[in-house]
Amino acid sequence: MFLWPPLPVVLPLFTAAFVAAAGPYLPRKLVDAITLGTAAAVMAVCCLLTLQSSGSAIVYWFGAWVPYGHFPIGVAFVIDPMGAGMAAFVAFLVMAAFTFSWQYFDDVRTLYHSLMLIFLAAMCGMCLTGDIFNMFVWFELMSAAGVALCGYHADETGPLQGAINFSVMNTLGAFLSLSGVAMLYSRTGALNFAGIEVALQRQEHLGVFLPIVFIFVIAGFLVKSAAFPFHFWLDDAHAVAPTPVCILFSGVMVELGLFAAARVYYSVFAIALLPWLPALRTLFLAVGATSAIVGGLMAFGQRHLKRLLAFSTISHMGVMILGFALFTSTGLAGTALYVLGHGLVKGALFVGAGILLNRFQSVDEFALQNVGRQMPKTAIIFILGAVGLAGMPPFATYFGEAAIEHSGTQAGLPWISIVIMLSGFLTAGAVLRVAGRVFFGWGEKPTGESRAPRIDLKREMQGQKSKTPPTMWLPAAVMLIIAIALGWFTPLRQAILRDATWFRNTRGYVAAVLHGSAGGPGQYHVPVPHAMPGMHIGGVWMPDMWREVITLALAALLAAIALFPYAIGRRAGTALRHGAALAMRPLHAIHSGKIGDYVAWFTVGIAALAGYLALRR
Amino acid sequence: MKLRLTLFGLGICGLVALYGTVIAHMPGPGKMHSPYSRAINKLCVPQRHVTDAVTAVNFDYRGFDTLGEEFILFASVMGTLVLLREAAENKGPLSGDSASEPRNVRPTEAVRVTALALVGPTVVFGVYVVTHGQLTPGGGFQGGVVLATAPLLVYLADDFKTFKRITSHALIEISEAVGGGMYAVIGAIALVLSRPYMTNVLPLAQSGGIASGGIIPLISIATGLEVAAGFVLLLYAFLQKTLAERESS
Amino acid sequence: MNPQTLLEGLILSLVAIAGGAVVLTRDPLNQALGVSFFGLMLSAMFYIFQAPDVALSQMVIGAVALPLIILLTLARIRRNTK
Amino acid sequence: MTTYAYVVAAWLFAIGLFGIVTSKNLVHMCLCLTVVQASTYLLLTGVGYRPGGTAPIFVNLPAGAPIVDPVVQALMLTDIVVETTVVALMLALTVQIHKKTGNCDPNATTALQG
Repeated sequence: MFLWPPLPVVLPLFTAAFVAAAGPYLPRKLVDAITLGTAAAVMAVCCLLTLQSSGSAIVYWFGAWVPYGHFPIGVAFVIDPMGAGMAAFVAFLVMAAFTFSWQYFDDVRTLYHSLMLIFLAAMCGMCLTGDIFNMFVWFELMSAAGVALCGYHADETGPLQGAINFSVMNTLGAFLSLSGVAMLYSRTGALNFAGIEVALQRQEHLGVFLPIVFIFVIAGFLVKSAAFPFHFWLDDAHAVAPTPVCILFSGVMVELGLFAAARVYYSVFAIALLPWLPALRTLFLAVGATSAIVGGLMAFGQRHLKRLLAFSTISHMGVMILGFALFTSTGLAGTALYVLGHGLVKGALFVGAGILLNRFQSVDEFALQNVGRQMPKTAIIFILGAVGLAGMPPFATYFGEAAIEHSGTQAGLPWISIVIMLSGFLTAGAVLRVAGRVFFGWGEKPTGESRAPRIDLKREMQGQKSKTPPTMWLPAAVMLIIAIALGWFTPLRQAILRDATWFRNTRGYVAAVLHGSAGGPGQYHVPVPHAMPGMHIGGVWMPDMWREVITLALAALLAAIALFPYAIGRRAGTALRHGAALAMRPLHAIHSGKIGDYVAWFTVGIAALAGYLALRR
Repeated sequence: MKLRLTLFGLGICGLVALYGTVIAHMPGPGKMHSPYSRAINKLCVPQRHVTDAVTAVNFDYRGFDTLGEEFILFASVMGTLVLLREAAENKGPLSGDSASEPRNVRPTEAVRVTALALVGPTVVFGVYVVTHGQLTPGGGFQGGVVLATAPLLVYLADDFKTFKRITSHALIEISEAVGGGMYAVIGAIALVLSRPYMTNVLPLAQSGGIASGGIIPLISIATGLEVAAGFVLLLYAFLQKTLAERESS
Repeated sequence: MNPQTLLEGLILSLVAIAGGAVVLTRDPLNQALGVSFFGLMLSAMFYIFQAPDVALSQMVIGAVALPLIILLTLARIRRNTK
Repeated sequence: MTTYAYVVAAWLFAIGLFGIVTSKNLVHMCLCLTVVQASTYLLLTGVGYRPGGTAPIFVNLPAGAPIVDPVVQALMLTDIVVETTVVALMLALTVQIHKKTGNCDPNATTALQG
């Protein structure tokens, strides 16, 4: 009990320091093995913690600083199954990235391994912490390691502007978050989530202080979660970051932003902000829907493969934000399932892009036309990935979507289903279009009018390979298989629903933290969960499947039209292309790649969110 | 650009208004209500035999935060090394453009002597600050940065051979990692005794003495090592090319 | 008004002015000097507001290490330009 | 004076953001970021300050004297480390960008457009 909780953070940090010191004197194979082993150990510990904490949260006071008269004076990890499960997922994706990079990087020194391990530790810390300043520390550590990894043997020799944009946006967000923490502290004098919650209950005359401070506190997390209009840095960072790092960026780092916002909301603000709940719902629904649609449209408008996938992440983040914005257990459980499914599918797709990059030194859709005829495995990765993004039933994404849609319909918001369909339609269409062009050689050659981003790639990888080594495609295969298996595993879905219910239980959380014993389990009561709606498919019954089938069919149609615009007639095709280009122009214009614009958007976005809450009650 | 400024103008007006609203709701002077600070001020001398409460919070009560902070420094230093090393490798350390560089002005004898004379006191002061954090203002972090300026003084004194020798890259890198790793290990001592991580299990000694505070001075030293090495590496990374050129001239 | 309050007001004003100057100085070299001054003011501010630990940190960082790193950066950039 | 400290914090935040938005040089931009960061110092200082209080060093303190908050000071120490390292990392990126593109203008047309 005293051993396990700190390990997911401390073990990778220690190994990172060890590898940094001893790495240059050890054979590369050994370093690979040590780091992979560490990630595996972290995953094992997190799985153990998930099991141990289901039923009663583990409250772990570092330095044995148990609350002093029910007031927390130390730093605590408050481990619930949702957080520990997320940490286990993080560790799994890190393992996948390590396996992939085994033969992806060659001459690299061991600093890469150290940075990845630090990144892992920071993400685990975010998942497990129960202290707002501690969360800020892990957030900053995650950003520092992320930026360093982003600029590490950058995939493009072009500007590293993406890494700067990443760094500036995240740092600004973090500063606003820290300001928010200071403001909260002035009223409550506490830093522990539960401590703040209790102190807020005692405060009077808070007025509009609380909703504004809430937005300030989560500003950093909103930036991290790439919610519109704070998402601009994400696609820039993905365009330059090395592929194994992209797996983590898209697969978990962005999702952790939303996780942190949800954690802060449910363990600190939920009860105090109750009068603002309708306004909050409207706000986050708007943000989620906009992200989903803008991300989808931009994804379809890309020819740079990694940026395409990055925009698709923004779109799917929109879906996850919708799930959170419902403020229901079912919606949150759907989001959690969707995080798992999306992370795995997106990770597999990035592996696919990495394989293409490794073999052909390019991620430009047109440059890659028809090169993939002899690559059936990679083709399967892409096509299955598109199916997963569209949310088709075998994949865990389907079950996440189904829960979110169900909860939305119950809340009288049926349009959520349409937004989710649109997101799947656009992103799956984009991936299918790429697959058609690269692996089947379909589609007309580009004409001069099309946007042509400068793409020149450095040879960071082990020269040109005539054959893709299994360590590269195997992670993708495993991720896709797990993405399918997770969906079918009914106990997991039930467990996630139960965990989401507890995650939202503010009073239970506070009681567990402040009245539990040192390191011992805090008792709380979990309301008996209802079965996850639309999801018990012990037989073959799948209620809402038609939506996903239609989405996928439309996506295929969209890809076909994009590949063969003139099939519907020369003039109609030309008109369509020009029309689409014209409609997309403003969207392309705002994604300018210039940090000044992004900061202006950040300012307006925060002012709009907090201002709306301040004016509404 | 015009659109950007319009957007920003709108946003910043809103943001400042909101910020102002929050300030108006923050408690005024003397009305601050912080049970946290009251508890720490009351507890830190009796519980930890430490006279500097900030150090007690930093390295004990909230020592886990500081572990994360150490690694923020660690990660940033490594990131900087990666970025700048590559820039140096691309051209090779001694590429032709160094010849066209104007020769750096040699420091006068007075500067050299002063700089060298300051090295000793700087090291002493740095070590003092690192080891007395639990008693007086200072600690591993502040002292570490002071220590990091010692090699810089050697550099200013134009003594490159010594500078290169004392800043042997591998050695410094190892010290940095050892500093970071040591912090993690000191925290883990408690795990062996089946107490929670970072528990201060060492004897606390008399308040006001240098050994007071149990693991606090140890952590402070680990931090000092890491910070000093980290900052030397940072400076080294930025100086790298200049160094190579100076050496060749 | 007692002298402590006066001192506090004065140093806060100086911090505000120095911060503005850092932003409005567009030449990076001058700006490095500005940052050094700004760091010094912040350090003094911490000292006056009874935070000697933070003041010491800010002194070694803001007034020494940071300007040094900036100057070295500028030197490297200038070298590359040639 | 705490309220004045908050006002200065708001000013630094706003002027720092303004500097970043209008910046024409990445080095300048990094330094504006430090100004934004300084606003968090002021906020924390103000929050932790007690009028007439003394520093939390318990040597020869008169009993019952008001003592400023040591917790926020510890937070500020962390904050300062974060600032320096992040700025160093960004300056390293700037050097690299300059090396590859020949300028440090954040408004230069980049491959990241669209």
